[in-house]
Amino acid sequence: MTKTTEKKRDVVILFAGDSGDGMQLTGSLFSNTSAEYGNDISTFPNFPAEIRAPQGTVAGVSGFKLQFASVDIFTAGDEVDVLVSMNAAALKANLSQLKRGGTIIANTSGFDKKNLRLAKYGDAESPLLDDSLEEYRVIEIDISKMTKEALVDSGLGAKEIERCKNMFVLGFLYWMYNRKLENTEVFIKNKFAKKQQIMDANIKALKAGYYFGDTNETFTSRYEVESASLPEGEYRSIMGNQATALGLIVAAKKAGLDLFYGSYPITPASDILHELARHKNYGVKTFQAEDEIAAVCASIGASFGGAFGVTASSGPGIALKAEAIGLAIMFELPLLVINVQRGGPSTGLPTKTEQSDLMQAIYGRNGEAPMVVIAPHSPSDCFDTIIEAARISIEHMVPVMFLSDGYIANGSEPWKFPSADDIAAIKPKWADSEKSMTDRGYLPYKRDEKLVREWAIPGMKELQHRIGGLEKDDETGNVSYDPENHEKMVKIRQQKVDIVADFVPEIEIEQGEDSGKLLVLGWGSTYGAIMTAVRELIAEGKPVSHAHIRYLNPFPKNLGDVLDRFDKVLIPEINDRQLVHIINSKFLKGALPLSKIQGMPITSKEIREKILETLNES
Amino acid sequence: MTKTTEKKRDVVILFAGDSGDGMQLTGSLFSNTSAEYGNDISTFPNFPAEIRAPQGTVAGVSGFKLQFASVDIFTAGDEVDVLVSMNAAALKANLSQLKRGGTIIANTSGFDKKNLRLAKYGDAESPLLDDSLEEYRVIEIDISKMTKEALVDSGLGAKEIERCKNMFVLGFLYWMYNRKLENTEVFIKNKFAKKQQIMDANIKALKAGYYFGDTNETFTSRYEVESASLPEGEYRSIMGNQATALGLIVAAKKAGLDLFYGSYPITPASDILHELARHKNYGVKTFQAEDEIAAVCASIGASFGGAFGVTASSGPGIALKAEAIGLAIMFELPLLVINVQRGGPSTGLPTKTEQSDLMQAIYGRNGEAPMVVIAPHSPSDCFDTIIEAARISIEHMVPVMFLSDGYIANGSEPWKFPSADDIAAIKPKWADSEKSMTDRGYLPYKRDEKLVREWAIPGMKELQHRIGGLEKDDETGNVSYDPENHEKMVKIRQQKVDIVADFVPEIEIEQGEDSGKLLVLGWGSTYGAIMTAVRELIAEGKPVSHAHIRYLNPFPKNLGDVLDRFDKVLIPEINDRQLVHIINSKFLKGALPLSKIQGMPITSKEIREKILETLNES
Amino acid sequence: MTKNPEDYTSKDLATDQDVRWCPGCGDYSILKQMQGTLAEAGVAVEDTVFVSGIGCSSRFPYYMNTYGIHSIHGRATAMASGLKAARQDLSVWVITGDGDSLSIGGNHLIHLLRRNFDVNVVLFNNEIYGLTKGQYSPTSPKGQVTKSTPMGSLDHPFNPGALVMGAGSTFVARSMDRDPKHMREILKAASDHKGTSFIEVYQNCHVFNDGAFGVYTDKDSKAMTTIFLKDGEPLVFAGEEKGIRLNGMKPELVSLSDYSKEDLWIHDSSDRYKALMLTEFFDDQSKEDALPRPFGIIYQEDRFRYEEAMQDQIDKAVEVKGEGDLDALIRGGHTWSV
Amino acid sequence: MTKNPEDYTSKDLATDQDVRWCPGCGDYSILKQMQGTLAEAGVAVEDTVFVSGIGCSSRFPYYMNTYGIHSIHGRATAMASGLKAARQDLSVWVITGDGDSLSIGGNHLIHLLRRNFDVNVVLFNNEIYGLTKGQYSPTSPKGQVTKSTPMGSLDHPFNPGALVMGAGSTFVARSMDRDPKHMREILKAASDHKGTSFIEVYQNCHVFNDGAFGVYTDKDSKAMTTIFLKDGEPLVFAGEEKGIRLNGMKPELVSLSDYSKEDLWIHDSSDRYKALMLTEFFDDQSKEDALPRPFGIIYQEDRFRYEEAMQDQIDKAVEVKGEGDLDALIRGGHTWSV
Ligand SMILES: Cc1ncc(C[n+]2csc(CCOP(=O)(O)OP(=O)(O)O)c2C)c(N)n1
Ligand SMILES: Cc1ncc(C[n+]2csc(CCOP(=O)(O)OP(=O)(O)O)c2C)c(N)n1
Ligand code: SF4
Ligand code: SF4
Ligand SMILES: [Mg+2]
Ligand SMILES: [Mg+2]
Repeated sequence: MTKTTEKKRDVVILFAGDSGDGMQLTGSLFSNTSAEYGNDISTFPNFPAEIRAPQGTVAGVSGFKLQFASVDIFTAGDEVDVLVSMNAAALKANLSQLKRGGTIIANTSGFDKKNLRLAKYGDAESPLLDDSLEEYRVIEIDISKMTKEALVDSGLGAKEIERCKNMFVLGFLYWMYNRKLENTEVFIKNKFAKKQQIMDANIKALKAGYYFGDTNETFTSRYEVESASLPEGEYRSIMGNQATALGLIVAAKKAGLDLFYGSYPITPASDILHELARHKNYGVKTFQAEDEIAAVCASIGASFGGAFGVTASSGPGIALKAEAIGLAIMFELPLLVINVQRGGPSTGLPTKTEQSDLMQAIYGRNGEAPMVVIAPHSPSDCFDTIIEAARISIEHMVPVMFLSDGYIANGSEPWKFPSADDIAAIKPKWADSEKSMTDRGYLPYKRDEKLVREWAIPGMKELQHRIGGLEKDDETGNVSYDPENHEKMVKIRQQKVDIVADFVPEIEIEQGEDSGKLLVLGWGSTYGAIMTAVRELIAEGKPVSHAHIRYLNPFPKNLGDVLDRFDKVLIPEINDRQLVHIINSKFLKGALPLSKIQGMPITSKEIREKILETLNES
Repeated sequence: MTKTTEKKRDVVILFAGDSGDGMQLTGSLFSNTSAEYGNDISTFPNFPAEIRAPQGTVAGVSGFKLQFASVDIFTAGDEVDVLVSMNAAALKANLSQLKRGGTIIANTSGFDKKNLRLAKYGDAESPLLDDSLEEYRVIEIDISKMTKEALVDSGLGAKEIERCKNMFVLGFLYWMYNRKLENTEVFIKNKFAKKQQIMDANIKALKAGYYFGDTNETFTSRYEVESASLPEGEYRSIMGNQATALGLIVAAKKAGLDLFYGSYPITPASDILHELARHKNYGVKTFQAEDEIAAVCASIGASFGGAFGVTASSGPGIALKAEAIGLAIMFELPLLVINVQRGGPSTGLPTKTEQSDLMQAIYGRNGEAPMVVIAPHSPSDCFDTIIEAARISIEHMVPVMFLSDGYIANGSEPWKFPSADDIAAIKPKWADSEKSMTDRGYLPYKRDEKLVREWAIPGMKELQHRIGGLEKDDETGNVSYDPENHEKMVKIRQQKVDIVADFVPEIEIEQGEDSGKLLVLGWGSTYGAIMTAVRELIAEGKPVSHAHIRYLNPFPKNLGDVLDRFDKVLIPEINDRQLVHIINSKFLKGALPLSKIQGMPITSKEIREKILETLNES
Repeated sequence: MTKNPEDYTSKDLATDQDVRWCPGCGDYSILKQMQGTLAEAGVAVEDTVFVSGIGCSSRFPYYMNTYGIHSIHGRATAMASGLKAARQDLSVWVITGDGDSLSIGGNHLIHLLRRNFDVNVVLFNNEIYGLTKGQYSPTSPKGQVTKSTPMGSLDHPFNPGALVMGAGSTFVARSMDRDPKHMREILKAASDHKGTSFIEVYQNCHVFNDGAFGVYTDKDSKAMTTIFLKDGEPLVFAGEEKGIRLNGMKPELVSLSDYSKEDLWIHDSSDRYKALMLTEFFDDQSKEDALPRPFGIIYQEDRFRYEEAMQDQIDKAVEVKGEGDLDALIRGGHTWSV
Repeated sequence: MTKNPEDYTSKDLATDQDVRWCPGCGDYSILKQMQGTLAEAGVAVEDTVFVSGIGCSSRFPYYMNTYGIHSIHGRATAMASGLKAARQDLSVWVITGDGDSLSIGGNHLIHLLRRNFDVNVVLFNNEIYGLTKGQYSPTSPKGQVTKSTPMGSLDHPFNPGALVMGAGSTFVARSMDRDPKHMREILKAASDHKGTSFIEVYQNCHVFNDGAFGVYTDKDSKAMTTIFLKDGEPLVFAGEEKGIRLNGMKPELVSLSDYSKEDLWIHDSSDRYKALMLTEFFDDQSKEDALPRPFGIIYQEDRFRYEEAMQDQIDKAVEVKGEGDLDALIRGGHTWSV
């Protein structure tokens, strides 16, 4: 029997299993191999909330979704083509995402009585046995048993053997998509370099899965996703938090500053701390503080000392930092505050993504306390955007908020990385013991035409000065209760933020015409879904364009003009119309919302439908 | 020589002196007497930032402004008629407020070399000696010396005698304005009941001042401000923070709840704590916590236990409470958060007033965390408004933010107080061990048509339940990661707030036509100044109206309609256009701002001018 | 049907929620002992409240069939203070982790202790942040390699016993997840103590810090590394082979072949100086001559409770001024008529 | 013209800002002694930073001609941690009040102490909130009548010495505003100590809590209520008439007519147990047989500093992996070409 090979433009696979089943690793390895193969890829892991929720339950399901394609793609995909279900709960939790006619690869031993009960299927009614899966193509494999058989001579215990079953699945999928095992073999060899038995067993299981596809008579079709025509160059795969961490190190070096990172662990921001802590040989100082307030304060202290102070958290922790951020705004020192947003309010949905801290970023402080707010739109974009954020913070002597989110933070994509030389230097505006001196002594709050004050740090002779959170006299920085001075300073702090718009790029139309019926305006992690939806619709001849805001405060100077060129503006957000409110307030525009508040990314399909609906209405 | 008596409609006096000079007391006593006399009054104290800044300096000046009138008034007045200057610094600090042709009462011994130097007047150039005060009427009295002479036989030491000089001034002003001394004598007798010598000395000084006016040949004119035609009834004088405290006690009793007040001291909110702590016989529990976070958390804990949990602070402290307020929003328990706003950002201007925490109140939390926000507009209005806030919080099971400010908090006015019976009962929606039980057990998040859940508290049998900050399953309240449930719950929490609009009064036009050219829309403490300005202009035939928002979130249901009936909307605020932003966002209205950010109230004159300018433009 | 507290079994303390800790987690054992203890305490489930912060340990209230608050990170102690102040009649338990109570929540803990609210604090010390997947905590030993400290942590750890003694705690005890019987005794004693009880439980995080307390819990080493305190009894351990004696101001490890029990330090949990010294038994057990780690009630003192003093003031105010009358309050001292 | 630190006089440490404390405030004296001490310390003014929170005391940095941060309430210690971590070379002082450091800032203080950053913390204890005009603080004695406690405060106060010992402090001392010479000695010793120095200064708030420390500072009572500690010397006081001896584990107040100096407790600031005991000398002086309040250096220990350990790891990382190369960082481990 010959096996046919069918060409596909893009495929979405969702690996789902119990948290102990190793689905995250399986997914990453498949991604890496596909990337290497020249596909464009995009991934999205979806962890359970508990460290290890009870085995076999829906709450314990861990998923890793990836899309790989022969064209460039921007998301991990909406509907799933292949759903790997290591147990019944994994199927139950994810079936709704599967495309009609999609493929289910079911590990039959994960559908035994116990597992069915844990997954809360009706009394012993297995979805594999009734006809509830009629619409799909179901491939049943007793993966556990096959793995056990393959490894019977491995010398490993039952538990260790069981742990290799993810490699069996992976091998099988490599077969299905016509992929080589090499890349993964190398990985396994490195990872288990010191544990020969385990190394051998994993490779054996991987191959067993591949050969199973190759030899087994049931499986007649293989698929092929050709390499995408990505721009030429050298690529690596990168996750958002990782890109953020690397960008921080690069920015600090480019500014000639020591990086000081004060943080308190919180999901989904902690990985930035973990990543940075691994790079001490770059002079990075990471400080796990006793809480978020201490973290931001330590970073402000470090900035006062002449380091580049950075702090990160997620919503609840950012709330705690608000008072100190206000102080930094008064200090007019560099400070970068990273918020990797998650589902809120309160503790909310810690392992889910959301964009609901935009208002908090812009307005969430007492008094008139404006700050620059900037958001990356994809995992690799975190790198460029965080460097931009650092540049603004350091060169303008202002605190900057960087609004990432769980989707970007944990997602990954291929990245045509730059060389370090391509990144422009960042230039702190240092004070100088001699040049900065005036007839009236040293004036720490004297400003240049950008309204930027100089950065005088301890150790600089003659420039001793004292700063605080009380209102300051213009120029001298001394405490001042003078009414007019207060108004002046409030306005200066606002203008300092506004002026940043003169130093950042104007907003551009990503796709579509420069004017017309409908502009889809996004920010942050909705980028990929909007790109995909709008690209499709433009191809279908619809009058729709896409623009994406990176600079949320201040807005790009031409934003008002751009908005005016469209009849309607649609703003998809993973929150309850936060950007809509701001746009409407500033431009009196009546922008239309597309809100989804489910702790999940908006899909391109949802955007597509909303666009069509909006176009039809007009 | 006969003394003439001139009638005046209203008079503004500013008592200014060193912080040690007792100006606050002097001002309050004058106010009380005037109130008793039937005048309408309004007062505004202005403290120095330091506890006791260096004597004689401008930073050390303490002022107490009061307006009293034979008509009803709403502010402590813009321009000052009489400026009492106990020393040179007091004159320097306040001269700009004095009306052209106004009167200065100068204590000459406060203008000696030392005092002039401390006030930073040019070398020995006394404003009393040069012609810089030409435009004013200057009454020079060596108050210190006169007091000393009057009390030479008092048996008191020099320091104690010096402390009586404020009574001399007060006596003199009573003479000027034709007032009786009685009221103040009673006060002095009570206050110093146990210190006969001091009591006698103060009364003597008071009388000496009065007689000085009566006998001294220089002073030929006296003034009279007749009693205002205030509605009939019994009055008392009340300060904003005091009214807030009393309202809290009344609201708790009206709800049948114990009042638990958790707070951490901060200017200008602390006086609420002080006032409440004096009323333990009303069952009030005050808890001075270790910080603001503990304060709000303790209050939430108390509410969980079935008490009425209240917490208060000012901007920086409210920032610290943000995370916990988010939790209370998830809990859906009663919680009242009082923000007595002060100058910001950061530590800002702690002793000055500002309205700059509106955005923080509405948006300053992570995630979608809507809460009810409500603002009083005058000292006595704090009483009614805090009871309203309590009612909403308790009957709707939602946290409510009460936005007072330093101006209201420390200002005072006559108050035609209600009788306790006139205040409606507040009805908590208690759960019941039997009635609340369902087939599915107890459902703590089951709601009625107002979306309000029941309040089940420890001690109620069978209703044990657990609540937390993680997203909750609708009805059961169990932790839920279900995407659609999350969206549902986010929307329910928003609707719960929105629905409050159905239970509060619609907004009414305070003065002027119901539609027309210009609506002046205010909130909070700008009320008095707007009332005054608009009243004058209406009298002059100008097409202007005034409406004042008490319910800032949700807005009154008819607000959009009201706005639509005017060509233009002008919003005066002591901040940088915060309400303007919200109005523009919700109603796409293009409201015009009148911002003053000087740590001072906006004056009616400033509002008047802006109104005229706006009318002229159209 | 409401059951009589006297008739409770452990089951009556359990909820229908799935328990979601990792298999092998020490939290299970603490939960079981708590349910057992409360089943015997004679307090109605509706009069009991569990308050926690955030962390694996802080999931605890969901599994107790009492009233419960799963609050925010570090603030359980603050929340419990308000609850107890409002409701003296309730039995209030705080469940917290080493990060929750000693890192972000350190301040509220020490203030709760000095105020001596009558609540019971059970600190699940696993020397790691479990819920956020393995960063070091304020109790992690210096040099611990964790996700956030790949080259080893740099912080000198807290000695929780010493810290809470310094903060004015009136009940200080230590137990471990692997000794259910002991844990039950301690939970019982804590519940009986009037004032804040502080119980540190050594709890194994199976996933991120497995075996952190192995030397104290493993059969092989336990005898040599632990000493179980009993009031009035001498400090003996190692199967009665070793003991501690006081040599002037210094504790000394001695062999019972050289000294008799009478020569030894007799435990007296009411002796503050001795308790301070006992909390200093905090040696790394790999050290030669390490003093064993004490378990049991280290210190106990009777001191006024905040909530009682608060109620006393109210009662006194009523006594002196009379029950508050709203109209009098609203009128204030001085009025006039128009 | 930049002056040589060797040539400083007190004046070189002063700024041109008006000092704005109330007349009679104890803060003036501390300021003066600090300026005097630093004039002699040999550290350049530009290499010195004062960091404070909010409170009357926290105005201090404005009056020191060094770099300075007047931060937010309670956070000076946290801010100083970051500053010192970033800049080991600086001499960092933290100025704080009893509310600032023990109420809102309690957590950062205890964490600073355990980490042992080399900074000097001077706590101005006036047992009141000065700046907010007179509410009780965590050090106010129980029953204190203040604005927020008209019927007397209900909190059992912190014993700051005991608290910081429990938190792992490596330098614990006490002094008073009214004893300039002693204060200077202690400030000097703190500045010499490597690690976090904690100095509690009894400071009179003339306006809101006048005379709180009168028994310790007034000529009449001082001799009987205070004991000045000196290493190697016996604990004598009351003009050498009285002393403290150790009776087993208990300190005992004795008369020098009954005992000789050799019988007395000899002060040894490196002895942790003794130091713990000394911090327990915290009696109300109106009590019969009250132990005198100790002033001076109660405890001192040499322990690794966080910032040094942090730098060591960086140095080690560089040694092992080589100085970081940006291109290597950006490339990561695994790349492919298209
Ligand atoms: C304000 C805030 N900061 C940080 C977190 C993230 N967080 C949750 S639990 C936790 C620490 C958990 O450690 P521990 O208290 O020791 O409890 P364990 O999980 O070990 O039982 C952290 C840092 C949070 N939820 N909220
Ligand atoms: C976040 C915050 N909460 C409260 C305050 C108000 N506040 C300022 S200083 C202070 C306490 C002052 O007491 P202490 O620290 O003992 O200093 P002192 O004035 O006595 O020197 C308080 C409560 C504030 N500024 N910020
Ligand atoms: S992570 Fe550790 S502490 Fe948390 S549940 Fe798992 S084993 Fe227990
Ligand atoms: S209030 Fe007290 S502490 Fe503050 S400056 Fe005045 S006397 Fe000093
Ligand atoms: Mg832990
Ligand atoms: Mg103080």
